[in-house]
Amino acid sequence: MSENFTIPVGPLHVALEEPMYFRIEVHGETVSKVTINAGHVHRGVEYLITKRNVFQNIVLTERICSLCSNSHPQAFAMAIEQIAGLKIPPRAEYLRTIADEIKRIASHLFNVGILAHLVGFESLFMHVMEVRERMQDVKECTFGNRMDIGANTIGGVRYDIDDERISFIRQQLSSIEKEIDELITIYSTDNSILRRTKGVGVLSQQDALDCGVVGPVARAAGIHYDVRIKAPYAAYDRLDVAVHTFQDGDVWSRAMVRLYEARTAIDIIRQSLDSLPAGPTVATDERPPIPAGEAIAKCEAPRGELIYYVRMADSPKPERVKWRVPSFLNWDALGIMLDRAKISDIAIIVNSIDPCISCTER
Amino acid sequence: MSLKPDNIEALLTATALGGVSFRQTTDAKGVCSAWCTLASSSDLLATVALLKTLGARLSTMTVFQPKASPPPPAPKEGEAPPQPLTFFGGVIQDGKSYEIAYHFDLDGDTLTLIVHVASGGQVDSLTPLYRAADWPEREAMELYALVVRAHPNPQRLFLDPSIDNAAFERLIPYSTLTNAGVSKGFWEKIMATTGPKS
Amino acid sequence: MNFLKIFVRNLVNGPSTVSFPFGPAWTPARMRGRIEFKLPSCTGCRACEQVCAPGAIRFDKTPEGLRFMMWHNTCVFCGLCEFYCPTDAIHQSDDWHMAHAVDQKFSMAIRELIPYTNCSACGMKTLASAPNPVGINPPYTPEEIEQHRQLCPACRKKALAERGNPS
Amino acid sequence: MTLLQTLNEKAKQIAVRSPWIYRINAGSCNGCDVECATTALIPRYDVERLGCQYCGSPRHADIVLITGPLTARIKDDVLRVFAEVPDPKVTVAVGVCPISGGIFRESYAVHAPVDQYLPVDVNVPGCPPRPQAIIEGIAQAIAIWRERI
Amino acid sequence: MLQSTTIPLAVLLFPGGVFAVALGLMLKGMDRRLAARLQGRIGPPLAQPFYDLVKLARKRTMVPDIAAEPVFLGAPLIGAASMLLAAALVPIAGVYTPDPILGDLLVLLYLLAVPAVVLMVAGSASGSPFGAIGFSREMALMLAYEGPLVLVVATVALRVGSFSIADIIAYQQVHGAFLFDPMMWPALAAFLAFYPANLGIIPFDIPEAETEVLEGPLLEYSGPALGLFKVMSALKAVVVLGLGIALFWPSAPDSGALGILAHLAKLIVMMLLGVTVLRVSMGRMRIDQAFHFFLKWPLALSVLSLVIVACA
Repeated sequence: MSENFTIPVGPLHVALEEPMYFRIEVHGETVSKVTINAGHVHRGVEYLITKRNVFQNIVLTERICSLCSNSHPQAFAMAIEQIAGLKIPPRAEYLRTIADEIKRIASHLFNVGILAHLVGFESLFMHVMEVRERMQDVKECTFGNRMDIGANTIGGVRYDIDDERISFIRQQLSSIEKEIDELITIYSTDNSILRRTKGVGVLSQQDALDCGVVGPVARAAGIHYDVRIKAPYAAYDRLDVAVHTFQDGDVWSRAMVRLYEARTAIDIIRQSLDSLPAGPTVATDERPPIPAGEAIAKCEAPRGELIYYVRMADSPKPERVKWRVPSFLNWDALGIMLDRAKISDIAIIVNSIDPCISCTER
Repeated sequence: MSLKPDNIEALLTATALGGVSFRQTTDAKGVCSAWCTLASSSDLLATVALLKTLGARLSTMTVFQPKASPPPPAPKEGEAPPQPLTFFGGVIQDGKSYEIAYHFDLDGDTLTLIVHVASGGQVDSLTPLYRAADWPEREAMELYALVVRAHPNPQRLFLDPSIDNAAFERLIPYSTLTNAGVSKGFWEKIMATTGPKS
Repeated sequence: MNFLKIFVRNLVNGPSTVSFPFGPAWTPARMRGRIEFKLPSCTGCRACEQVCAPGAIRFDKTPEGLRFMMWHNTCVFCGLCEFYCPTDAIHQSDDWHMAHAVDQKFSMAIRELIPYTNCSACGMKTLASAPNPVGINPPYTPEEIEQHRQLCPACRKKALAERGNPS
Repeated sequence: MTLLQTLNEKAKQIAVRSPWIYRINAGSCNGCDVECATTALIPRYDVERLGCQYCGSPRHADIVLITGPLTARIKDDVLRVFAEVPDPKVTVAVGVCPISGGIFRESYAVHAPVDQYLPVDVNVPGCPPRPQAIIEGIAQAIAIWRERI
Repeated sequence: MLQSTTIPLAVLLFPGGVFAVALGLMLKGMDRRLAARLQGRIGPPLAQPFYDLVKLARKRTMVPDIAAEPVFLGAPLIGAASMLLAAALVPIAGVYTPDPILGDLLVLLYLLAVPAVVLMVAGSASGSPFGAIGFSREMALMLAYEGPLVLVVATVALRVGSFSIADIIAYQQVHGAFLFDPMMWPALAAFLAFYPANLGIIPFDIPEAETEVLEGPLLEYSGPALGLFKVMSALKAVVVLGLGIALFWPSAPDSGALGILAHLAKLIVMMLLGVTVLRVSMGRMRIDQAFHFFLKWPLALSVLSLVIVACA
C-alpha cells in the first residue's frame, strides 16, 4: 500500500474530455508530485489568425474551443468594433447577451454532469445531460448548430428571433428552471456527491489571488469578480446580474457556483427577452473596412474572464491577436489543488476547474 | 469615468524614471482602457511592483514584432540621411524589435504596460512578482527568440519538440501558410474525382 | 434520496430515447447543414471565397469560364458564405446526412462553371454571371437578370443607367 | 462444412450486435468530443440499445472514433493507442478536422488529415456533427465491421 | 441425493456450468435493462451480455509487451474455472444439494476469494501502472470485506451448529428462514454490505473504476481473455447471490421445477433490487472511505450478530 508509483494520466484518458498529460508520482493512494505537460491540443491558432482576414477569424476564433465558442468570437468582434469605431445596434447587444447566457447554461451543466460521471453516479450524469439537451435544442433551433452557434459577426449578430422563437425559448427555460432547482437540491444534499467533493481540491482565497484565477474557480474561493459586472459589455449594463460566491474553494463550491450561475442565466435571458428592443441586428450589411489600431476586449466566458488583444495594421489580416483564456490561469492553479490529493480525486479536481485545454493551448 | 486611482498617471511617471507615454480611453459603458508605454524596459520591474501595490492583477502578456516602418524617401543631396523611425523610447522600427505588452486588470479596467526591446534583447521576468506571468513568459520564449531574464523555469510550454524555437519569427512574416501544400493536394484530388454532383 | 423521485418519474414517463436510427430524425428548420450552390444567381463576386475560413470554397479562371468548387469535407458549416452572399446564390440547407465511406471523400464536392459568353450588345467575351443586385431599386426582375447575364460589365453599367436607379 | 459455415455466419450476426466504441481525441476543439459523449451516454440517443458501449480501454474497442486534426504533439500517442485496439476494428473520423484538417489544416502544429497515418473507414463531416449524424456514421461503421469480424 | 458420478455433470451442466453461465448472463442482461429504464433509456436487449461474449470470442487477445504472458493469460482461466466450481457448490433448496466431496461452505468461501486474487494477479501481470493501483485497491477492499463475511458465515454456522450447507438449509426449512428472524438481521445487514463489494459494483467498484484507473486490472485485456473475465463476473453474481439465498432465504417448494423457479425468482429479485437499484442510485466511494465504512458498519454488525447468536 505504501509503494511509490509514477502514473501517467493521459494524454488519452477516458476521464478527460481532452488530451492533457500529467505525470503523477504517488505514495500509496496519495499524490506526492504533479508534473503538467501541456501542448497536446496546440494547433497554432495564433499563427493561423494572422494569415486570415478578420471575417474568417470570426469563424476561426469560434473553433478555438466549442464550449466557449460564443465568447471567443464575441470578444474578438468587440475588439474589432472598437478599432473600427462601429457601434452595434441595441437589439444586437441583447441578442449577444442571450447567446452568451444560453452557452453558459449548456457549458455549466456539462461540467456539473461530468462531475457526477467522475464520481460514478451515471444516473445523475445522464439526468443532467438530459436537462442540458433541452438547451442544446434551443441552440439548434435558434442558431442552427449545437456547439458552434455562430451568433456573432463584426458589427452585430447573425441571427434574429421572432415571437414564435421567443415563446419556444421561454418554454424551454421554464422547463429547465425546475430541473435546475432540483439539481441544486440534489448536489447540495446527495451523499454520493458530498462525500467526494466537500473539502477536496481546496484552493484558498490567498492562493486564488496569487494565481490570479478567474471565473467560477475564483468565485468559489470567495473572490467577487465577474466581468459582466466589473466591465460590462453587450447588454449587461442594463440587466440585473447576480454574482454567486462561496468561501470554501473546494470542488463542491465550484460545482455549486456553476449551478447557481446556470440558474441566474435563466433570469438574465428572461430579462433580455422582456426588454428586447426592435431594430436591426447588424451595424452594416456590408463587410466594413477595418483601419489600423489596437484594442482590448474582455468578456465573461463560462469559465471566467476572457481577454482579447487585437492589433491591426493596414491590412485585412490582423497583425497580432493574443487572447488569454480563463483556463490558462486556472490550470496553473491545479498544481496547488492536486497537492497531496488522492488518486481517485485527480480527475474530479481537474474537472472542477472546467479545464478547457483547446482554449488554453490554442 | 477613469482608471482608479485617479492619480495613476502621476504615480507611473514618478516610478518609471525613463519616462512614460500614457493615454486612456473610456467606452460607452464606462469601461476604461489605459495604455502606458515605458521609454526604458529597465523600468519594468519597478513599475510592475507599483501596480501590484495598487491591487492590479496580471491578465496576460502579448509579445509581437511590429512591422517595419516604410523606408524614408532618399535624402536630397547635401542633406543628412534621415534618422530611422523609432518607437517611444528609441527602439528602431526595423520589423525585428519586440513590442511587449503586459495587460493588467484594475478591478475591471485594463491597463496595458508596453515596453519595446530591440531584436536580440532581453526583458525581465515578472514571474517572481506575479505567478500568472510564468506561462505567458514561457510561451513568449518558445514563439519568439526573446529572452526572459531570470525566469525560474524556462522550459517549453506548448510546442512539440519537433518544431523549432521562435516559431512565429520564422513563420509570421511570410504570407504563405506552412501546410498550404496539403490543401493544394486536396484540390488536385477533388478536381481529378468526377463524383456525383452534390 | 431525491434521486428516487427521478427514477420513479423515468419509470412512469417511459424512456426518452428517440427512435432514430430506426425511425426518422427530427431536424430543426434552421439547422446549418450541407452547402447548396445556385449557379444561376451567382454573380462571381467571390465574397464567399474571401470569408470562408477553412478554404472550402475556391474559384478558378479556366478557358471555359469561372469554375466554382466547394468541398464539403473541409467546410465548417459556419454559414458566413450565405451571410455575405449578395444574391443568395450560396445557401446552407438543413441536410446533415453526410456520413460517407472514405472512398467517397473527394467526391463530396460541388463543381459548377459560370461559362464565358459573348456580350449580346458589344460581342466581347464575358462571364455569364448574374448581375449584382446590391443597392438596386426596384430589384431586378428575373427577365432582367437573364438579359444582364448576356452583357459584359460595361454594357451592364450602361443598361443600368438607362433603366434608372433611384437609390 | 456447411454446418460450420452456417454456425460461423450465425456467430458473425450475433457478434456484430456488440460494437464497443472508443474515442480518441487527436487535438480537437472538444466540440466533437462533447457530441460523441452526448451520443454515447445520454438517454435521448442511447446507443446502448444498438449494443454499443463506451470503453475506457482501447483494448476493448471495436469501433474507434477519432476527433481533432492530429496535432504534432499528440500524433505518436494517437498512433500508439490506435495500435492497441485489437483487430478487427473500424475507424470513424468524426468532424471535418480529422478528415481534412478543416480550419486548422494549414497550421505548423497540425498533421491532418488523419488518413495518411491510420486507415479510416467512415467520414462524418460536421463542425461538430450532430449526434444523429454520429449515429449514422456508427451505423455505417457497423455495416463495414460486419464484413470484418 | 445425487451420486458422485454426477459431480462432473454438476460442475459442467447443472447447477454449475452451462446453466450457471446462462443464468449469470441473463441476470447481467436484466440488470443492464432495468438500469437503463431507471435512467430513462430503452437499454440493450436482454441477451446483450451474450452478444458481447460471442463478439469477444471472435476478437484477438493482445498481450502487452511488458506483461508476463503465462500469468497474464492464465489468470482469467483460473478465475473462470474457480467460479465454475463454486457454482456447483451453491445449493438450490429442494432441488440440489452439493456433494460433500466437492466441498462445504469453507471451500466456497475460499473459492469466492479467488476472483479477487485473480484480478490482483492479472493487474500486476499486465505491467500497467493502473493495473498496479487496481491491485492495491483490490487488496485493501478484500481486507475490508473478508472479515465481515467470515463472521457472518460463522454466525450462521454457530446458529445451525454446522458448516454444511445442507444442514443450514435443512435448519431453515424447519425453523423458518433467517430473513424473517430479527436475531439474524445484523448478520443479514453485514452480508448486504459485503456482496456489492465482492461483486465490484458501485459504490464499491473502486478497483475497476473506469474514470479513475480505467477499469484497473482489466485495462490491458482484450478478446477471449476479457470474455473469460466477463464469464467469471457473471458466474460470481450467481454464486454470491446464491450463497446469500442459502444463508438467509432458502425456503422453497419441495418439488424440482417449482424449486428452480423459486430460486430463479429470488436471484432476480436480489439482482434487480440489491444490485441494479443500488448501483444506479449512488456514486462511488473513495478507497479510504470504503475501507472505513467496512471497518465501521459491517464489521460491527457481524461481531454484534455473532455475540447475539452466541449468547442466545
